[in-house]
Amino acid sequence: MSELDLLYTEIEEDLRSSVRDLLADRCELDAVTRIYDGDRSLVDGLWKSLVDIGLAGLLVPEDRGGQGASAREAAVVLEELGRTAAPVPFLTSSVIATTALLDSDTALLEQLATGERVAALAVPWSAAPDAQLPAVRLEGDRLTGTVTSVAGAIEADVLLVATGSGLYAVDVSAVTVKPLVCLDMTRQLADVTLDGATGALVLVDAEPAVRRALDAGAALMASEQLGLSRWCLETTVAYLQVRKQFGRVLGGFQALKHRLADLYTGVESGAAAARHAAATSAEGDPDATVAASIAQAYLSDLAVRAAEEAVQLHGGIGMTWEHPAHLYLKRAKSDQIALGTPGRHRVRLGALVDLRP
Amino acid sequence: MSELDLLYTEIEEDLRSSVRDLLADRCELDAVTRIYDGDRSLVDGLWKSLVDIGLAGLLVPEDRGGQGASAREAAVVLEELGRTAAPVPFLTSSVIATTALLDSDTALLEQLATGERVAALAVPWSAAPDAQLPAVRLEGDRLTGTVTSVAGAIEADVLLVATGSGLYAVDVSAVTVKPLVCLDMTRQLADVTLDGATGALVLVDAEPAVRRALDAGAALMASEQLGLSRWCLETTVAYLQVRKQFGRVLGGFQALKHRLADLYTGVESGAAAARHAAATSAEGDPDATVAASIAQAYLSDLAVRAAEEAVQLHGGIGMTWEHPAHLYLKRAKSDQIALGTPGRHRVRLGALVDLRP
Amino acid sequence: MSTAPLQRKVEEFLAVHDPSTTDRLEFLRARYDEGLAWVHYPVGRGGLGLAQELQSEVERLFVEAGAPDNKPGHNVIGLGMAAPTILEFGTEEQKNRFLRPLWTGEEIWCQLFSEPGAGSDLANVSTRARRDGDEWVVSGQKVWTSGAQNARFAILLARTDPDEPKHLGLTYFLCDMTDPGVEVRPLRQITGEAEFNEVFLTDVRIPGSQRLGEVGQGWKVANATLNNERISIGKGADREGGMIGVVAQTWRRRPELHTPELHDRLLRLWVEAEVSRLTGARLRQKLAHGQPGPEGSAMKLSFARIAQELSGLELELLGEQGLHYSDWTLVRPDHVDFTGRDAGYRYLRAKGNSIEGGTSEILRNIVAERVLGLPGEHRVDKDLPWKEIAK
Amino acid sequence: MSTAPLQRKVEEFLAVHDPSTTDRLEFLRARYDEGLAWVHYPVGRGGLGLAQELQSEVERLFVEAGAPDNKPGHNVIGLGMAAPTILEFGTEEQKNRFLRPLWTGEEIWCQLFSEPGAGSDLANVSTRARRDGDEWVVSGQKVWTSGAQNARFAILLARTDPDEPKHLGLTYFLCDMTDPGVEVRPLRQITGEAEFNEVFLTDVRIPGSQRLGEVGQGWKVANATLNNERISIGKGADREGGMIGVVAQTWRRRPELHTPELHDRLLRLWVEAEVSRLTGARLRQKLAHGQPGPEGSAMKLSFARIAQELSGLELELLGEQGLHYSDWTLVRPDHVDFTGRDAGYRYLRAKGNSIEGGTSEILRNIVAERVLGLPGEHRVDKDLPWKEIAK
Repeated sequence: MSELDLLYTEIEEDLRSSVRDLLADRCELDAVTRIYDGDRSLVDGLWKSLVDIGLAGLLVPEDRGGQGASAREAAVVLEELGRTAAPVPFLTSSVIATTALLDSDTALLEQLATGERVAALAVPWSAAPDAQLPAVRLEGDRLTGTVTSVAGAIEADVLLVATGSGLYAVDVSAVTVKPLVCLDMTRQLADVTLDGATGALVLVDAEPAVRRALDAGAALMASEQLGLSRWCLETTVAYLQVRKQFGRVLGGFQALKHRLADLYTGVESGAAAARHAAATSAEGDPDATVAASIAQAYLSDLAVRAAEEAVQLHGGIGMTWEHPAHLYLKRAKSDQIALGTPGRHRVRLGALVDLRP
Repeated sequence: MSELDLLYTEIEEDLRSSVRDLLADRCELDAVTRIYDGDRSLVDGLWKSLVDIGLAGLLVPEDRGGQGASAREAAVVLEELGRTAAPVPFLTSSVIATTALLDSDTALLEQLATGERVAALAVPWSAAPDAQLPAVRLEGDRLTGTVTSVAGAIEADVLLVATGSGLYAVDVSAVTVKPLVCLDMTRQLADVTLDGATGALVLVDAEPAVRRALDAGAALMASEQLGLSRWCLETTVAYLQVRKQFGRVLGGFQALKHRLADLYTGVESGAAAARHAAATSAEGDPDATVAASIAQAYLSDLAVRAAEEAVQLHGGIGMTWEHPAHLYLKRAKSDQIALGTPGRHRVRLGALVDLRP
Repeated sequence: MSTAPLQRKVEEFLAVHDPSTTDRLEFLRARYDEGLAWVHYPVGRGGLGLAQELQSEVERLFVEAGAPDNKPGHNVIGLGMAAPTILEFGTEEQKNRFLRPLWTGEEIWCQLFSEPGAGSDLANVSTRARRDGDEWVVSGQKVWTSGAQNARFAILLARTDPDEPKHLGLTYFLCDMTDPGVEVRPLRQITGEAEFNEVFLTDVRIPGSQRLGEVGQGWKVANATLNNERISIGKGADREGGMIGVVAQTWRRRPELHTPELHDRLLRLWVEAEVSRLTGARLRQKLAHGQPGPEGSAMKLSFARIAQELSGLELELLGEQGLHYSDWTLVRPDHVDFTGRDAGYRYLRAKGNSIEGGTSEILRNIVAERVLGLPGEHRVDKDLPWKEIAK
Repeated sequence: MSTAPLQRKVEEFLAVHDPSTTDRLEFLRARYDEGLAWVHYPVGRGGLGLAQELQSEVERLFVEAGAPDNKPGHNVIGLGMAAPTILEFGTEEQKNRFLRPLWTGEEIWCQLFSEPGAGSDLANVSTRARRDGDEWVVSGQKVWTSGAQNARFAILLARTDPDEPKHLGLTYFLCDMTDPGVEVRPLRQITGEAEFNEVFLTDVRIPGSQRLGEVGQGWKVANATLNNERISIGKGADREGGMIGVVAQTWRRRPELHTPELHDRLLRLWVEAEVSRLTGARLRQKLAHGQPGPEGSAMKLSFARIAQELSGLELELLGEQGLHYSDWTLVRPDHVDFTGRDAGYRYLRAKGNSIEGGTSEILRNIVAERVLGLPGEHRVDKDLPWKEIAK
């Protein structure tokens, strides 16, 4: 295999800067925390400002009204969103739902690109790319069934529902969306019930599109996990550089230094795995599926470890509601389960690289 | 369950002292190392001196010529043997083979008790208590088959061979014993080939006796592993208390302090598990099988970790042939595989405590 | 006294004080006065000067008789920390005044030790106590105070002399939580609950009679208190007590969630939990009549790690259900159960196990230095006057 | 110069020096003189002053042409450490004298840095070099010297001034290993092999012309050498290169040994090995034209841990066969292959991966301090005269 660029291009770094600036302005961590108490006032404005700089259509071809960028750029956006545990439907609508529609000629794709509409793929958020898909029945032109724990449904106005006879776009007004109390309220899930809902057929062959979408989600969520891990590492290092106990900064205690060195090693490794997943996804490389599972197997655990270390090394303050570390812990633990646990991805890899049970 | 004594009785501590004194005199680590170059001159004299203080018959009832002691005392002896990686057939003959014969009226048991003879159970050293037993065929009164990697066979003059029709005592002169080059030369294994050998039937029902013997071996090898782990911890702590680099003793560097604290925590936990296994075995407690597998699952990995930490924290000197750390690393890694790997014991535990796959 | 005479004593007490007809508080006060509250305490202080192991037999007999208890779960700090410290360092007057209502639960206690700038480095407390005649005037901010909202009294560590080195300028007080200068604010945790509080002290006036131990002896007294916290090895549980039991039950109830990977991880942790239980039993045997030593720190290290790994595993096992949570509403629980509520709560709450009551990092230092005899950390702050230490 | 003109240059060279008819040494010397030895070296020093990445293309062309190589595996220290240091710090005479025979392999080099008392704390070397006229007289004991028995020269770090602080009293020399004062003894390792040596130096006389760098500048020169060792990120391997490939092949060949537990552990390590490979590729991209930085230390940490875990796993997988070993005979291998020989050897040899070339503990310090900017360790020995430091 020829070597893919695992760094960031200048364009990607520029994109990162604009997203980071925007989030610094628009996504204060205190406001993110308030979502846990039901105050979601942050969400709409933040999403609108992301739409305004064209992020909703990043993966949509230019001739369909999007930016025609690749998974590499989407990954950079996700790194930044991961750094702030941002409560926006970028991953669910602009990556997963969008990828599911790339082979469809539906006008919905254009609407997603412009941010006019927001979509969510109706699968449980825990579903791995090779998981069994939820059973929604098509009777005549009516869809019936329940899909539990759907991510992005709350923010969506249209849901993509897979059936044996095709992928349907269903307006949320035609279904029941029941928000759930979730471990990670910054990506709140909902149960979706279809009780004879009508929808528009957008693709005849649903399953390959859904699997491709979930694989893209798995490949790119790794970058969200990378951004999250980096925030945890950097914030913890910065805190230990100033926090004093016993008249010394804590960062001078060798046991903590070594743990942070190990965490840094993990984060740098995670960066390579996440960039590799993004680059293979962008290239349509035959290794993309393997790369996505490697990235999930590695970064899901890394992000949890980074967040757990952040909480622990902040000491008591890290256990408080006031300090933002908990936002990252909840997001990391939730991401670990999302789109397949690391164990699930390892089993899949075993089959893909001929290391069978 | 009523609480078992997990400490050492005064009698046990006295026994420990005599064994420790004897080993300090008779089992120099340099001489142990020379076994790797084929110089086994240490072995016979050392074993004789253990026999002289009655250790060979520790588990044999007094009315059969032994000490009538229990698994608790045998465990203390094994702790001390583990501390010196002692190359003697105590575990193989005085624990495993002896346990196999406890229900037999053979005079061989008396001979093992007095040290007049030494026996070994003919199973691969890697066999877990619930493993499939090797197939030795009985044709008429002749035994035929090969048992590979038998521990204690080199030191033995009689082998206990299980067949479908009973357990046989076979004189080593009737078989071929081919010594193997082993990772742990302080318990060198051998392939045993029976080519129409005759033997004496010592028990009609071989399998339960063999399984009980292997379970006793597993329960008590944990104490050998405990002794080994303690040696590694203590030797490393002592070294780091004097070895200076950067003008400071290495033991003052916090990262090393924390690793040693974690190792100490492991060793203390291992002590509880090993004592529990010995105590349940001594009492014939219904929990003995579970306790043996817990002890193996825990102490096999602990001993490897302790030996690996000893090598690493000694730095370069720990990698040399001259320093004894390697004796413990090889013994620990070999013990990990012996009598079933930790993974194998965990699977067995899962069935025993109703945590099924 | 062995079990039999003690048993007779309890029976005689119960014959006189019928639990079914005696007022609860009256019953408890009488039990204290009879020396059957904590039998290892001295005569006249609710005890009989017996071995501590005998207490569990006494408790068993009272439970069997259907007697009311003193709700020990509601006064953990009082019973576990304040009482033994008052017993050791208190004046006769202090013991007379505080021990009985503490044991009966009439007066709940809390602890005012930690501060935002004094966590692991507890000797760094900056809450100031200034002498004013026969009183002390105390101002500062305390944190991680559980039960402060229900407490009548607090054990308090404050700085009485900033010119002394940090460990020498501290004094220990018994603080009345109803003083108008005491303000209690709930401190919300990552679980959503406010199990702890921040306590702001503004010119709180403490009478000289409520100083515990000598002026400047606060660090020594506080360490006696903390040893009782850190080294508490618990009563010993049966196999599968605590977090492992919860997760093992989830495993047994939900075979459809099993994977080979999770099976091996669960069994590893099952073994570790069981070994940890045996280690606790062994340590209790070792300490049967002796003082708890730093070995207890090793137990707490294992406890925290195993609880955290198990609760993390449970969420992965639950998969989709692991993404859910029960309730984020801010509540102030009276009583904390690490394994109570849902799996998400267990996961988040367990993170505190390696922080509260001595972080795992501090405990490793203790084991390395006090058990293994390795050198202490380089200290720049030991002999400097406290006010000159870089904060 | 891009690839095409360089390719032409190699072709022209090969046209003049037919590998099938030219004497091996003559061929290699000519290749050096033509600047095709190491193209990133300067013109006149075996190179063309080009980018280092172009070297692999040159090597490929020579291999394709069936040309003899300089057996780089036999002169690892010479090529990887001595040469770049001589290039950076050597006089013109030194470069003239040493670089060509080093590159051609006519002269093998070894390294005399570590001592029994100077391992991680390399600046603590006590081997003494005293000036005697135009010469230096060197005595002391060195250790961990690979290839000393075959080496013609050594790079040597010795103390020239014990009155200076430890880092300032060192000087760097090029030592002739054929000097009668040099005694080489094999140092046996836990594998049974003697891959390294101890080297005893007794009044070895080194001409002043073989001092590299200034007197007292030895620490700086040695660090240049060590950076070349520690930060060597390797050439980049294909997927399943190294230890993972060996163990994965064992897994594929031996399905009867599989267990669910080992399957998950293998896949975890497969993922880690692959991620580590990608991390190396990423780091090489980062450093394409820059200097290797301390980030390479993180790579080495991962490499050692993964190799150790994999080789440990392999023995458990092999079970009964994992109890065996190939051969304990003391041999002195010319060439070390971590994954060569049997699984037992791999397990034992991998233990050295976290010690040699900087222990994992030292590497973690480097990452923490130089990458993350955390404070250095408390040092009592930095400014004291070396002779006054507690040893």
